[in-house]
Amino acid sequence: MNTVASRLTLEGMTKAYGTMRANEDIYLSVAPGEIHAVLGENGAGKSTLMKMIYGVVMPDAGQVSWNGQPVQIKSPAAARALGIGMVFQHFSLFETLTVAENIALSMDEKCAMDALSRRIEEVSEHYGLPIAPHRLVHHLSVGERQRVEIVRALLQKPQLLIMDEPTSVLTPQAVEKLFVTLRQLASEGCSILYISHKLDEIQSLCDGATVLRHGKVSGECNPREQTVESLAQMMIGRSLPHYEHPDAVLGETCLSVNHLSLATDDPFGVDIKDVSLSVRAGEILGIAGVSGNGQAELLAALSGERTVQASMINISGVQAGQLPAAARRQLGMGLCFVPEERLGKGAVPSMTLAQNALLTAYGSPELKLVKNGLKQKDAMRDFANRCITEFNVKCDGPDAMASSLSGGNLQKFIMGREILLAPKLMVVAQPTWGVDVGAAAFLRQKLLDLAGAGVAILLISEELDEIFQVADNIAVIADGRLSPIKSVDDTTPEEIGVWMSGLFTEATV
Amino acid sequence: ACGGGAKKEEAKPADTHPTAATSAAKEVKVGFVYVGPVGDGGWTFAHDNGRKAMIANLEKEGIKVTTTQVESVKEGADAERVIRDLATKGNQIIFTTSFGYMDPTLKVAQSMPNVKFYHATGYKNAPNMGTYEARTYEGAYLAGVVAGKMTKSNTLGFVGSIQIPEVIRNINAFTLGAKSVNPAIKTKVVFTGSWFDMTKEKQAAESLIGQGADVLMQNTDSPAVLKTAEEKGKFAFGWNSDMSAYGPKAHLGSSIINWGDYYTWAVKNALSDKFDNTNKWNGVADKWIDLTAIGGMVPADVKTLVETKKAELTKGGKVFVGPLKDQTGKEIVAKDAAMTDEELLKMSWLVEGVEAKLK
Amino acid sequence: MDAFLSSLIASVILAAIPLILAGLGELITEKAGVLNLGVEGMMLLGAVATFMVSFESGNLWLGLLVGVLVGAVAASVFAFLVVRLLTNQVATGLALTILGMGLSALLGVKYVGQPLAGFEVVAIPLLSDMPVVGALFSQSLPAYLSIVLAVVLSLLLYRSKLGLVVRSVGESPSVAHSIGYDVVTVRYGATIVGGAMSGLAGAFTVLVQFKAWQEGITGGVGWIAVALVVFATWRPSRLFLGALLFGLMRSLGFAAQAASQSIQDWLVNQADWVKSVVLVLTNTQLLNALPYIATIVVLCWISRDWRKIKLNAPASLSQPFLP
Amino acid sequence: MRLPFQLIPRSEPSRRMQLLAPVVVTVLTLLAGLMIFMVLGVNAADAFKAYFIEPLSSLNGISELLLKALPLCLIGLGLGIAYRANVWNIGAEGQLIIGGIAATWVMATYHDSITDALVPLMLLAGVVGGALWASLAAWMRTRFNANEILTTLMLVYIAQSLLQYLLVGTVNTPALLQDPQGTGFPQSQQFPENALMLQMNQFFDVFVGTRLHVGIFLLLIAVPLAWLFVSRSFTGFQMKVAGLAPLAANYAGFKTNRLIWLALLVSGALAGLAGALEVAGPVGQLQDSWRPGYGFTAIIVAFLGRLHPVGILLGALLMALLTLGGEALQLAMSLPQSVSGLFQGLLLTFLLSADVLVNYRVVLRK
Ligand SMILES: Nc1ncnc2c1ncn2[C@@H]1O[C@H](COP(=O)(O)OP(=O)(O)OP(=O)(O)O)[C@@H](O)[C@H]1O
Ligand SMILES: Nc1ncnc2c1ncn2[C@@H]1O[C@H](COP(=O)(O)OP(=O)(O)OP(=O)(O)O)[C@@H](O)[C@H]1O
Ligand SMILES: [Mg+2]
Ligand SMILES: [Mg+2]
Repeated sequence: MNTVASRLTLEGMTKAYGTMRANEDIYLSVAPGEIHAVLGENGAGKSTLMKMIYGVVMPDAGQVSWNGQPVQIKSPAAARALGIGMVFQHFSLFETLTVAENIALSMDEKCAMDALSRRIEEVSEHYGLPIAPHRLVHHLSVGERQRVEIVRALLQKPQLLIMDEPTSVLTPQAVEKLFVTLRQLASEGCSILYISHKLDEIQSLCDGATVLRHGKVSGECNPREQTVESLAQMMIGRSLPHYEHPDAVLGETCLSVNHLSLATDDPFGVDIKDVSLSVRAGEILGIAGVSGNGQAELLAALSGERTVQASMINISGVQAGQLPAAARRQLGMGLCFVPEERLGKGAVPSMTLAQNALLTAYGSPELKLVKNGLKQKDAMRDFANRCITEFNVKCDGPDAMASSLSGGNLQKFIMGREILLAPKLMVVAQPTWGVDVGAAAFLRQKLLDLAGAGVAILLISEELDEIFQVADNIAVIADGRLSPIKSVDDTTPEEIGVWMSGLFTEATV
Repeated sequence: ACGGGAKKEEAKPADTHPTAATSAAKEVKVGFVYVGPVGDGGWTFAHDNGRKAMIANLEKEGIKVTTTQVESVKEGADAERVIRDLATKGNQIIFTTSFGYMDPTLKVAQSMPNVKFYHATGYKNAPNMGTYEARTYEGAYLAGVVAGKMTKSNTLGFVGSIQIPEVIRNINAFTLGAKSVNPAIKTKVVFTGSWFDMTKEKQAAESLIGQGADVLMQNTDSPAVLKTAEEKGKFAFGWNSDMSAYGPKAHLGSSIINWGDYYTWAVKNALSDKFDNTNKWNGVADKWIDLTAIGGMVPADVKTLVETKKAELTKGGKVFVGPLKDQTGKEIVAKDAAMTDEELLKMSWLVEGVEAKLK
Repeated sequence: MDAFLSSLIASVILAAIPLILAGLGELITEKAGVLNLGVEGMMLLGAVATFMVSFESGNLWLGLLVGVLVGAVAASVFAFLVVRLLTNQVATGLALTILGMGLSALLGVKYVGQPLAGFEVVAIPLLSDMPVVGALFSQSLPAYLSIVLAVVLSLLLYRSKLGLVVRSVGESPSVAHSIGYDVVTVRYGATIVGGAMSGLAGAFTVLVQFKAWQEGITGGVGWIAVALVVFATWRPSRLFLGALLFGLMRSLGFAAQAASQSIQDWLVNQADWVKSVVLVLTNTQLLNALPYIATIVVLCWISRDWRKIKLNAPASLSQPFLP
Repeated sequence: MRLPFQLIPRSEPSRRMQLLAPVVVTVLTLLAGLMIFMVLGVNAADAFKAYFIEPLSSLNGISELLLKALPLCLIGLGLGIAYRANVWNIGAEGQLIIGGIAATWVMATYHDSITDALVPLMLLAGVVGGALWASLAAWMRTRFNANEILTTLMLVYIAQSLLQYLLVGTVNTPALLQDPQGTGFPQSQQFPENALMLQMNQFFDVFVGTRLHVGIFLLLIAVPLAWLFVSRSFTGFQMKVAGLAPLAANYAGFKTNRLIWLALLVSGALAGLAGALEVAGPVGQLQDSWRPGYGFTAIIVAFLGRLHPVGILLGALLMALLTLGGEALQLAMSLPQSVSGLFQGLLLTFLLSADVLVNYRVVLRK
């Protein structure tokens, strides 16, 4: 059995969601002051395991030991009382409340607002994470929000800090700063459970690692002694795929954006300021940047969900700024668009795949899904079937509800739908967000093939790796401004990282 | 959903052959259609009292009456169905007690010649359909007399429902009554737009009091105006029924309608061989209208004055006798000329002293 | 003029209090993310229960208490449906209103038009003797209590940890859940408080405003209260203001009628266009529709700034949450 | 507050439960009815008979039922379409009133000059009037974001005032629609023969003595059309998407504002049509006290029918039965009319609760 030296030991942790076994008989042990990584592909069960430790999710079976004592953690308050803090994968902050109010909500002891504000300032200074307690969260940048989450956890003086993918939204520089803080914490004796998909980070930060696959432990190791290849092997059971870049001849300009400015209509959004870019047939232009920096507004302007001055957007030689979304899809412009949110935007959750196929394909003159104003059920099913077979969508057929598909499969369906509409210009946002490594590779290859076939592609992604893997040219969007566009060969992730924090001067066109 | 309910007195085996045969006249079934709940304390309450009095009166004469009454019947498509239902369920005589039932009653009357119908406040008759209305303005006039004597601010308030001749008549009569004893008074009027809405009636009364009125009258169906006056320490009257219970301190008197005598006559008329379908429009002279339950705060000389006026009306005196001027001071009725019933039924102008705007 | 003003003030306050109570209750409910369109129904149930108990027992306070409880019970049924069974909030709210109208009419049949003493005015010495504003200080005890209660609840909502929790649940139930709050319980609680406030508003209507029972006695106040919450962009202080404004609109229509002579006297020397405008504006039917027209106009005015609504509205309003 | 059961969302609504739910609802409503009748102290068997059987026991009863179901169904169809698009028009009553006014206006203006086409023209006017009234709400929603639940409701009150304004009139300026012979009473003239719906009894002898008019045939057109629109047409699909996932509708390039307009116009038009049918049918006259309440009852009808046209037809028949039954209860058992309001509310509540079974699996906790 484990020694008293262990801070946290998990044995036989099991959790099922319906028939889905998210965690099965998981063993894990963390020593005081250890930074321990939990690895695994999407859906491997990492977050579920962490939520059980933090008392958000109740295990079906298994034993948790805390500092050698068996415990039952029934609620987050109980976890906090033991000394467990957690920074969630998806921010758990309330946008319309202040920093101090957000933090007060997870303080279990009574504490006057003023005193709390002072403590927040103290702690944030001590760890080099400056935040102002009275600010409203929706005014904060993503990095600052993360700081709030960390400070909130630190205020509890935790003995164990759980961090679920904390760096997926940070610039490389911010990641460095975070690591300094984490190392300082560890040196003070705090254990850290650290989840990330970024294997190089794990190698530089972590002392130990547990790898999960399909809800089970598939291996334990010291990541410093492993290569990226071997870690990936443990995670997905095979080595990472390589991408084929078909040779493409760049054609004429399919999309040009000229001095686009657009005020946001979202109270938490960002205004677009004087953005110019162009994409040629066969080119993939990647736009990097931390989300919430104007991507949503840029996408809305490109897709036609919001209209702008006619001259600001030019698609295949037509001034399209004033055209609504439907018109941009038709009119021979062939704009296809994959939005960031799959459920609720890219697809209607409570409709079948056949109906979701109609969602954007209604205007296609070849498919003829609508005749005389009536839906053509058979044609809709046929088209949905094509998307399913050509893009390996795992589902119960065209009559399955969109909501019954897993995220990756739904994403494949949506990408398939848009690609099969034979676009000339494709705008893709976060195509592999939350998609497992295998599926992500498949989708990225599809994009490369599409560019090879002469389609102009604008790729907006938070994942720098992804952009460097597939894009020809890269630019960064920060606070609604666009950086100069560079060829991926002429730049480095470090330079892009600097740009992501807004440190660039705009190109003059 | 609409409230109210039907009450049936002493259920009797259904008579499936509705006839007005006098031979079987010892037992008769009568239907009533009410526009509001019996408990409105006003219009419908007065009809229901009349119904009860009629049953008692006829009992004494050896005629057994069974009544079915349906409350809160909407004026519209539902009314005709309810009236027809009552007729087919064996009621030989049917009283419909709101103006809006006029045409539905007529339609059913035309298709069921064996049943006798009486419609209140309307103007359409048929061989088997008579009409009746009370000269409520005479009650308003008597109340005006009291009001003219009791007001200190010389400002009276009147809460009207809608601007139809009947209501205008009552406003004018109330004002004329007051002016007959106190030429300096004026009457302010607020229309609520409905017959029964306590919220609006209360707020209307508050507005009138706020503008100096210290004696209120209303031509709406609820006691809300009286209650408001009670709260604010002002005076007011009951309308249609005795409302003294709703505001003992404020209640100067109630202008009531006694339908009982009429209903008694009407049932007997229907049972007789010669059906009299002419309009019955009676007032103080026939004791259909009275100002009763005059409050203790009203001085004896005023009470005497009221009795004198009543006696005048009983002797054939008229309320609307010239000279009458309208709001602008233009003479409408010449000196000593009395308005005819026809003119009264179409009255659409306000007498001098009324401060109100029509439309 | 003084008498006119102070009577106007008194009548505005009286009309505003039920709006404030029901509106604040709805505001609290909505702040927790629950849209309860059953306010009118809950008010009617509270009103009829209050009247029945007060009338039968002769104890007004007992009636008031029962009215509050009945409102709370009706709301807890609603909460069970929408929070537990996750039914459509709009439809369920409508159902609650229909149910409340039917049930209250049925229960109240016997009591229509029955006289009830109701609460007496308790004038605060000195303060109530002031000219014009004195009317503010000659109210019934429940009126004073309602105002105190409304202020306390507003402060609780915005100044206490409990209020913070309620607001956070309405903002993002999933986040509140993940940091350990029981969203279901909080939503239950806020909905029940809202129902109790509606019940109290109903009780106030029958015990203080009308001292009588009549079918549908609340006359749409519940709906206006729902509108007021939007009008107030979910802030208590603006809700108070809105309720007073609406009460003024109601009283103003009648006041204008009662003052028609003075208005006409004044009009004599005015330009023709002024005359025609005023003639249209003081049309009786139009004056009757005034409060509703005003509500619509104000609603449009407030809502036209989409971002402001979005910033203030509870983000999860009317969205079901399954823990 | 733990319950002995737990809800797990289904990946798709259960067909079996969709069929089972109405049965559950009926049983629950009957049980509740039993309790109500017991509390009211009447013989439950007699009450049920009066309530549910009596209205259907004669041809006249059935024709009255159809006559009442007609406006309920028409309005319900429109509301069903709007609610699918998440457009909450709850002011159909106001649109109905305006429809009645418009029809009456056409009657008053043209009854001397037009003979044959007068009724169709009146119905058309009703459609236009209802749609116009609803378009106010559409305009306020699309232009100012004003919540249509509240605007449509306020517009009901305003429509009622307008009705009064048009009928009461005054001395100086006679009201627009007032009966010239009506001596100032707040009502229009009786509709002349050429302005009334043709009666069924003019064609079929069995209907002699009943009030059913040929307007009932409109349902034969309206229900299939509504079904076609809702489940086959692309526009119906767009509306459904806009209702289920507004972001997806934007993304797909559907003009959501246009869909909101359409939803309100269609529901307003149908309510206006119902109003015109009512004044040209059983009422035959416009009165200031005309408050049929169909616009509100139709909300329940729409939900009862699960927003599906065929369901709405059945729901309208059921609600008509409940109302007529309430009247029969009044006549036969002296029970107040509000009993039927209570029944309607209970029915809707049970129905909504039963939807849980359709959308979730209910699992007992161990
Ligand atoms: N509340 C839930 N209900 C049903 N299934 C769930 C729920 N939460 C997670 N799952 C499923 O459990 C599995 C494990 O999910 P989990 O979030 O733990 O994965 P993960 O390893 O954190 O993945 P990722 O890298 O995407 O964060 C997934 O298949 C997921 O779909
Ligand atoms: N009548 C009141 N009495 C006491 N405190 C109140 C009252 N109304 C509101 N408050 C409190 O005062 C604070 C401010 O109220 P609120 O947010 O409604 O207004 P605001 O933010 O000042 O609005 P604005 O900026 O538009 O003036 C809140 O904390 C609220 O709880
Ligand atoms: Mg995870
Ligand atoms: Mg992830």
